[in-house]
Amino acid sequence: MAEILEELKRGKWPSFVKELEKTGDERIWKYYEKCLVDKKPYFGHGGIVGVTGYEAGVIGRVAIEDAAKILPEFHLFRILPPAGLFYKTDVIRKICDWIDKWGCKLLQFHGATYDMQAFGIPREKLDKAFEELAKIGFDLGGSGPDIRTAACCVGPALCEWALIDTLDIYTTLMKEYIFDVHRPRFPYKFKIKISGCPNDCVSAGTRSDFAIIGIWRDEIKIDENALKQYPSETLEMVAKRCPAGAITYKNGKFEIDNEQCTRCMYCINVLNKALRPGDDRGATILIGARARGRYGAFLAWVLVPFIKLKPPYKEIKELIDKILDWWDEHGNPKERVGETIYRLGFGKFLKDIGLEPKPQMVYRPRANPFWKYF
Amino acid sequence: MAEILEELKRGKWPSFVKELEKTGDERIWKYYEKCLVDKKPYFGHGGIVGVTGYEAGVIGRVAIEDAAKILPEFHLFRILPPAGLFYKTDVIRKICDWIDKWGCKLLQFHGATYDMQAFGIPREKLDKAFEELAKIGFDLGGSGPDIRTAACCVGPALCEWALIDTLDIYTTLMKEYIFDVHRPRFPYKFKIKISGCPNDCVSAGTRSDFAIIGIWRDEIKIDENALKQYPSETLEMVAKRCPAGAITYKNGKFEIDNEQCTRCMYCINVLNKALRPGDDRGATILIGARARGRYGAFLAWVLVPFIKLKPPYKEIKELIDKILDWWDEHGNPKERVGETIYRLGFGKFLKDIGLEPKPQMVYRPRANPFWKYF
Amino acid sequence: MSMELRDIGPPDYKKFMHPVLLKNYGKWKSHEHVKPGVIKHISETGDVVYTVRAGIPKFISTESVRFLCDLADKYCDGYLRFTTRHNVEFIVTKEENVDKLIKELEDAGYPVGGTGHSLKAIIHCVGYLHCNLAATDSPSIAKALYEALYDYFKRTDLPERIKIAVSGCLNMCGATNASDISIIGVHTKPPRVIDEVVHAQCSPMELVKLCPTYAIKPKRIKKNGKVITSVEIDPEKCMYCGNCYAACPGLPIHDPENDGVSIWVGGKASMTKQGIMESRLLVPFIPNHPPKWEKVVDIVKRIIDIYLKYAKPDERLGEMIERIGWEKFFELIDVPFTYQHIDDFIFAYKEYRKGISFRFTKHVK
Amino acid sequence: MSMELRDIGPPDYKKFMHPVLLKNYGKWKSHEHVKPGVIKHISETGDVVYTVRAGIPKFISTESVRFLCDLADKYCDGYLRFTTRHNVEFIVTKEENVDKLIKELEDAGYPVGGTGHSLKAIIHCVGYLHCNLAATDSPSIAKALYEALYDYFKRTDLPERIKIAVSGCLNMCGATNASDISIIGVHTKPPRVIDEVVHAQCSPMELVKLCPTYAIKPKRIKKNGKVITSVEIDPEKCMYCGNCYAACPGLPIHDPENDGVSIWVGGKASMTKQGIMESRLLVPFIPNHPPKWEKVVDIVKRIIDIYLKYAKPDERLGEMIERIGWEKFFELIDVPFTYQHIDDFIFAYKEYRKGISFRFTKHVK
Ligand code: SRM
Ligand code: SRM
Ligand code: SRM
Ligand code: SRM
Ligand code: SF4
Ligand code: SF4
Ligand code: SF4
Ligand code: SF4
Ligand code: SF4
Ligand code: SF4
Ligand code: SF4
Ligand code: SF4
Repeated sequence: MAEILEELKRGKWPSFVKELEKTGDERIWKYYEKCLVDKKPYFGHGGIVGVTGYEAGVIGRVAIEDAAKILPEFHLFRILPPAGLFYKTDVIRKICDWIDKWGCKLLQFHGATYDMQAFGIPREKLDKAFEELAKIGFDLGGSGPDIRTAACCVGPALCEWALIDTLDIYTTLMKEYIFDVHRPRFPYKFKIKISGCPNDCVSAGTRSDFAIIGIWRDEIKIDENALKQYPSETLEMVAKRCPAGAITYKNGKFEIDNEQCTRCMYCINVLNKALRPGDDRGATILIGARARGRYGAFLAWVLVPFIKLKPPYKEIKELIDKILDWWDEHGNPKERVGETIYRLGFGKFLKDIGLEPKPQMVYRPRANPFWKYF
Repeated sequence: MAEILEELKRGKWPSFVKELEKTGDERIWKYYEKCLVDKKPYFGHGGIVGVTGYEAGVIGRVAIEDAAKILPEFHLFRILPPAGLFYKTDVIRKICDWIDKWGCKLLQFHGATYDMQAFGIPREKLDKAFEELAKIGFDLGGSGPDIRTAACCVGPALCEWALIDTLDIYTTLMKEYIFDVHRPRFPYKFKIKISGCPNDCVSAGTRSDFAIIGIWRDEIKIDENALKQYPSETLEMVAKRCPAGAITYKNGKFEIDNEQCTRCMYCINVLNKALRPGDDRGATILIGARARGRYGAFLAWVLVPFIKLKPPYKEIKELIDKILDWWDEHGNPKERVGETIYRLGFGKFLKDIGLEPKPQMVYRPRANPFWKYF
Repeated sequence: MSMELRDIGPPDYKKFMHPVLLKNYGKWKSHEHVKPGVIKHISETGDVVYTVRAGIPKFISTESVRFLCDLADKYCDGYLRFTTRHNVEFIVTKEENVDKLIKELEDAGYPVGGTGHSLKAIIHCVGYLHCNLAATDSPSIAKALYEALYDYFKRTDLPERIKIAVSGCLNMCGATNASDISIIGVHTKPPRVIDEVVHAQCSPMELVKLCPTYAIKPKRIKKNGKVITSVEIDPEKCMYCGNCYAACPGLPIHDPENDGVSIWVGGKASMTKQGIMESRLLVPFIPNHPPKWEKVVDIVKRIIDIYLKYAKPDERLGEMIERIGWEKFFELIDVPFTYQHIDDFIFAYKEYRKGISFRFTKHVK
Repeated sequence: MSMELRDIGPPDYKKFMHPVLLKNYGKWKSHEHVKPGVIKHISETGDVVYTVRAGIPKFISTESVRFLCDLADKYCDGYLRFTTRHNVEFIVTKEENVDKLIKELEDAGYPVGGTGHSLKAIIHCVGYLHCNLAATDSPSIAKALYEALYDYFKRTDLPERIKIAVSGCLNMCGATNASDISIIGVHTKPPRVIDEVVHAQCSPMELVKLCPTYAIKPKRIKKNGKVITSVEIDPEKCMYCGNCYAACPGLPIHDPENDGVSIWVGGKASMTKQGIMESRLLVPFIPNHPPKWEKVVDIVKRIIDIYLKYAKPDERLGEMIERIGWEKFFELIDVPFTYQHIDDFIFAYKEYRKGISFRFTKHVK
């Protein structure tokens, strides 16, 4: 390996270049080395590949110019993971054996969307490789203008704050929409992410078109004894920082005005032994995030302030269907759903999909005097 | 008078309909009555009138349809007022005599921009009336796409918080730009307003293209003895509400961290016997307000964070000239300067007029990743 | 006609200023709210003056103006001023004159007040009385509100000041973009198109450019055998702003049935505390109903009642609403939240509520 | 090939979950940060489990994966999971296994940490290693940062967590839109236009539509006697986003001299406290300089030093900056404030500072 790669092998943090080395597949690091030296990537626009019957789930890569001689192709599979990213070692070993056989011994746990990624399956082996993967019990995830692989936080499996069953919702929705995950037919990608509470450990609010966030509607539960264990500076700080001005801490008395509370989780996070979310639980549905879009970054905003979520999650599916139909009809190519809504007007969108306007959907009513009566 | 007008004469608040009545000019209230009954105004687009040599300062009105028979024309003069809207009674009496003679005995102290308004001067008398007005020592204000009549708060004449000489600046600028007040030549109107401090008693920040706001740069002066006179609840409230988090009030000690202070005036307003603005005084220049614009309402934003202001205010004039030249070159018809800047980019505008970009000009640096290197 | 009397500019304010003010110019030290309508200004020189503020009609006859001058001569050495909110202010140098002046003003029907934490003078534009664009009549609305709220002008015990403004149309000449309560005239139907007039008097391309919602397209049609150029207005896109009518008489937008008022709340022009706040839509439309404007008055009274009940000391209406949440305010005022309340213009995205930070109200069953 | 193995969807998570987790599913009561990298989860049932979190490279060989499996077999009954930030997590039911596991992980070079108020795993995209759009190489940048910041991953005494993300280009696959510190690859020159390729492989009208700055116009030209359709790019308008190149190989934008990275700060994805915060531009451009990325590392270290010095307890970087003011942060970090920092896109108006609410810094001499 050249010095530029040797440098990346050094140090305390486990080196990915060492991992490339461990695959024994020189083509990979030679290719990468060339990119680093020339300061540009050498994959072209070719390599539109897939498995029979699917039009998504495989990212094809074909190198160009000199690099084509080094690493002619380098396709990968996006693999739908189990909810919560839980695995048994036996199944992971099976995946390892599988990619050793069909690809080049390199994996990713996981991609930024949520997929497991498996590298280096040659074009002619894609179908076969997929068949064997399916036998292990795994399917491909999304790519292109389709419903993407969803994502959820660890939720009820490990976390005391899970207000909805994120794992079950993930699994149910992926099963429901699996056809559309594999067959892109929308204006652009559509990502669903599910967090058990507003801490949003899966970044649904910043990175998903359709975000499901667990919330509660009643009062924060206070364990007064546990509260006494916290130093008064901590209680004071929490009261001061509550963004809703809902907490008063005076003369040793810590009080929450639950009508004011906007459920930001902060007090619960800090005072986790004493405070717990309420029992009347459900979710807020947010719409429209896109990390970097046509108009800049879009964050997700309130579409449904509160909805009870119980299997089989019929209302959620109906809502998603209505949104997809509307977007399919009105969206421009490469326009995420939030942008279509913004372009045509949030009010019009609500009207079209049959949702009542609610003040919870906006920070404030409009300040500009141009509007329609419809 | 019909009942609809009689109703408006009733009550405790002084009635403007009684004032119309006092003019003795029946045409006016008959016209107004018709509008109220028919629920629409009857002035048309005719009546483009003016005084010789000026193209601004007169608002011409010619009635249409049936109303033309009632009140064929109803022109008014916008009259440049003295700074601070101070008058001696002798001069006001002269104005009264003058409008009694040339118009219809009706005045306004003042219009929303700052002009005195004088109603009902017939077209053929405009020139003569103006000549006599000038002899009393008054000139016309602005209208159309010109530099409008500026406005300033009462400032040093009556207010302890005046950090700049608002009256002198108003008078100087109006004299400097008087030619452009009377001869519209810009893309649209250009309003200058000057407030002695951030209380902004002349609404410069919400209603002027070019706002001059007095500020200080050093520390707020505290009179500790006077401070003691305030109840501790008041001090606590002020500390809590300080938007910059600059005030601490603990154990009876009230302290201001002047580095944090954003000069909102709040603490000074409430504790006016104890606190005073600092001595290193100057102004912030803001640009671009428009009550309701092409893109909705625009509020004025920081163009020059701090500038010392001393007669003859050369820097201010140079700055205004540069802005006007730039806007004249780049502005679309009916586009206020703030909108031209927004459309072409604030950065480009700064570069073009030779101002350095400063973090004070924006709340935060950009969040969207589309920018130019220029 | 002599041209040297052109461009003389504003008169010199110093000539119109009481000698005591000139002497203390820039030397004021503090002020006190002595009583409603009266502010005591204290100078570093030890001098003291009182301003006595009174409400006057915005349209005022010379007869009334002369009466005000008489008072100024009698009590203020012949000096007076007007405020940026169109009140008259008498500068009284002798304390004993304050009450005498007030009595004469009140007797003549000019209410003294509007200082401190009171209802301030209601700013309004000329409306039907002088404007060709008015969608509603601002002066009569202001009058109706004054009658209903008269007492508040003379009280100074409100949580903070209340500023009301009325504009006859979206041009907002009446300071309606940042007032605690704003009444703004609105049209609710697109302009009609009179092709012949557009052809004869207007520039289609100018119209295309000035429409903020891109609702106007040029068209060429045949009328009586002649080809004329006019415009077409897309009713789906037009948001009834009246810009095009202002520029072109061929596009009349006035419509007695469908013109009316909208009501806005929560604005603030001053830069204090959280800074300037924009007025925001509360009621999208009420048909015009002069001269009593009962519906407008009713809503405004309800707003003020809520304000008096919920506001903390020193809190402007908009600040109170921001604290309790707009959703809560809509619940309290019990005005329907409609599609019109949701912004759908250029900056609309910024108004959408990101994240889950709302409060529960009856809107969320 | 059998079609019934199509569309089977995700595997059932319950099959992969430790029986103790299944038993306590939805019954967790609280958690404790035992030490860096270790969280103790306490259930209402009285059960207790420990998660041990370790950093792994995002590209990982099957050899290393098998090693992780060996450890899971040895200490965790054969169960493990990965986090949404791409760490591995071992769920340990026997307390005595925690330290043994940690020792084996550390010995093998996998740092245990990243819990509580620490530096979290650095999220990054595939970069040069698999992407055709990368303007910079995210994996090597992440590696360089890890080396410089290694200790912070294993400390939990920071004011709050620090999240760093790296994206190879503006597409932001690497969570860079809302991280405390983000490194994003940027181009700084418009794409070149290879007319023949555009003509043969791309749709000019599609290109016109997908350019966010309206910089692309279709054109028809004659080349070698044939009329071909291609596009023209206005260099004044193009903002180098790479959208057009992604869709069309005829518009190459890679440029070794002029590609590089930008650095952003102050983002936060969680909805806690003031809610989500967007990452904002700190350094518009540094040319690519692999493999050590000294300049990037230097800036990031300076950011963290300021954070450690100025942040209050529980304050994320962005929250700290909002409190002290961005102008103050620019003064502290001593990075030039340039035209690029001033937004000039659709929502730019909202970013302009209304009113006078700023702090004095060296920028205002
Ligand atoms: C692999 C992955 C990055 C990683 O290393 O983890 C990735 C890689 C690519 N992303 Fe991404 N994106 C990945 C998660 C994301 C995310 C994060 C997320 O999903 O939470 C985002 C930002 C969130 C969002 O959706 O806005 C993201 C926003 C994009 C975009 C911009 C989309 C937009 O609306 O603006 C593109 C460009 C496009 O779609 O044309 C893009 C395009 C791509 C492409 C397909 C580039 C291309 O068009 O050829 C990259 C393929 C790289 C390669 O060769 O493998 N990728 N991409 C992530 C997917 C793995 C997985 O399935 O788990
Ligand atoms: C008289 C006055 C209202 C009043 O009763 O006080 C007024 C009256 C008119 N305004 Fe105004 N504006 C008046 C202050 C304002 C203000 C307030 C201010 O200046 O602080 C504004 C909002 C601030 C601003 O500039 O944004 C204002 C924003 C407009 C607009 C919208 C401008 C815009 O940029 O959108 C128009 C429409 C136009 O210019 O075409 C307008 C147009 C008009 C016209 C000329 C309507 C027209 O085009 O025919 C009105 C003439 C009425 C009449 O017949 O007399 N007037 N106008 C005010 C001027 C008197 C004076 O000179 O003192
Ligand atoms: C006379 C006048 C200036 C002038 O040049 O004419 C004036 C005079 C004073 N203003 Fe003002 N303001 C005047 C219009 C304004 C305006 C503009 C307006 O109303 O259209 C504003 C901004 C409007 C807004 O905020 O919506 C304004 C915002 C203030 C503030 C900040 C209020 C706030 O909400 O924080 C103060 C400070 C205070 O009162 O504590 C203030 C304070 C004052 C003081 C106390 C200043 C002083 O030391 O003398 C003066 C007496 C106030 C009072 O009425 O109690 N003045 N003041 C104006 C009186 C108008 C009237 O007749 O009612
Ligand atoms: C394991 C994981 C969920 C998963 O499904 O994989 C997780 C797990 C927990 N998160 Fe998280 N969060 C996880 C990603 C996130 C993310 C997403 C991300 O980092 O990309 C976020 C939002 C990102 C952001 O804010 O920028 C996130 C924002 C939080 C917060 C709110 C933090 C804040 O700034 O206010 C908390 C509350 C707290 O820690 O006080 C939290 C709290 C927790 C708790 C304490 C919940 C619990 O009771 O178990 C868990 C241990 C946290 C710890 O690491 O100390 N978690 N958490 C993710 C661990 C990623 C990692 O390997 O580091
Ligand atoms: S989002 Fe909430 S429920 Fe889910 S893991 Fe994070 S803290 Fe737990
Ligand atoms: S959850 Fe957030 S908003 Fe609610 S009381 Fe706690 S800190 Fe305040
Ligand atoms: S703006 Fe300031 S200086 Fe001017 S009158 Fe108001 S409070 Fe006084
Ligand atoms: S002037 Fe405003 S920002 Fe400054 S200390 Fe006083 S209240 Fe705080
Ligand atoms: S607000 Fe409208 S109605 Fe009133 S004066 Fe201005 S243009 Fe005329
Ligand atoms: S009223 Fe306004 S929105 Fe409607 S067509 Fe005319 S200019 Fe356009
Ligand atoms: S951020 Fe850019 S470089 Fe990185 S994977 Fe996504 S598209 Fe490729
Ligand atoms: S790089 Fe982006 S901005 Fe430039 S022409 Fe291509 S799409 Fe348009």
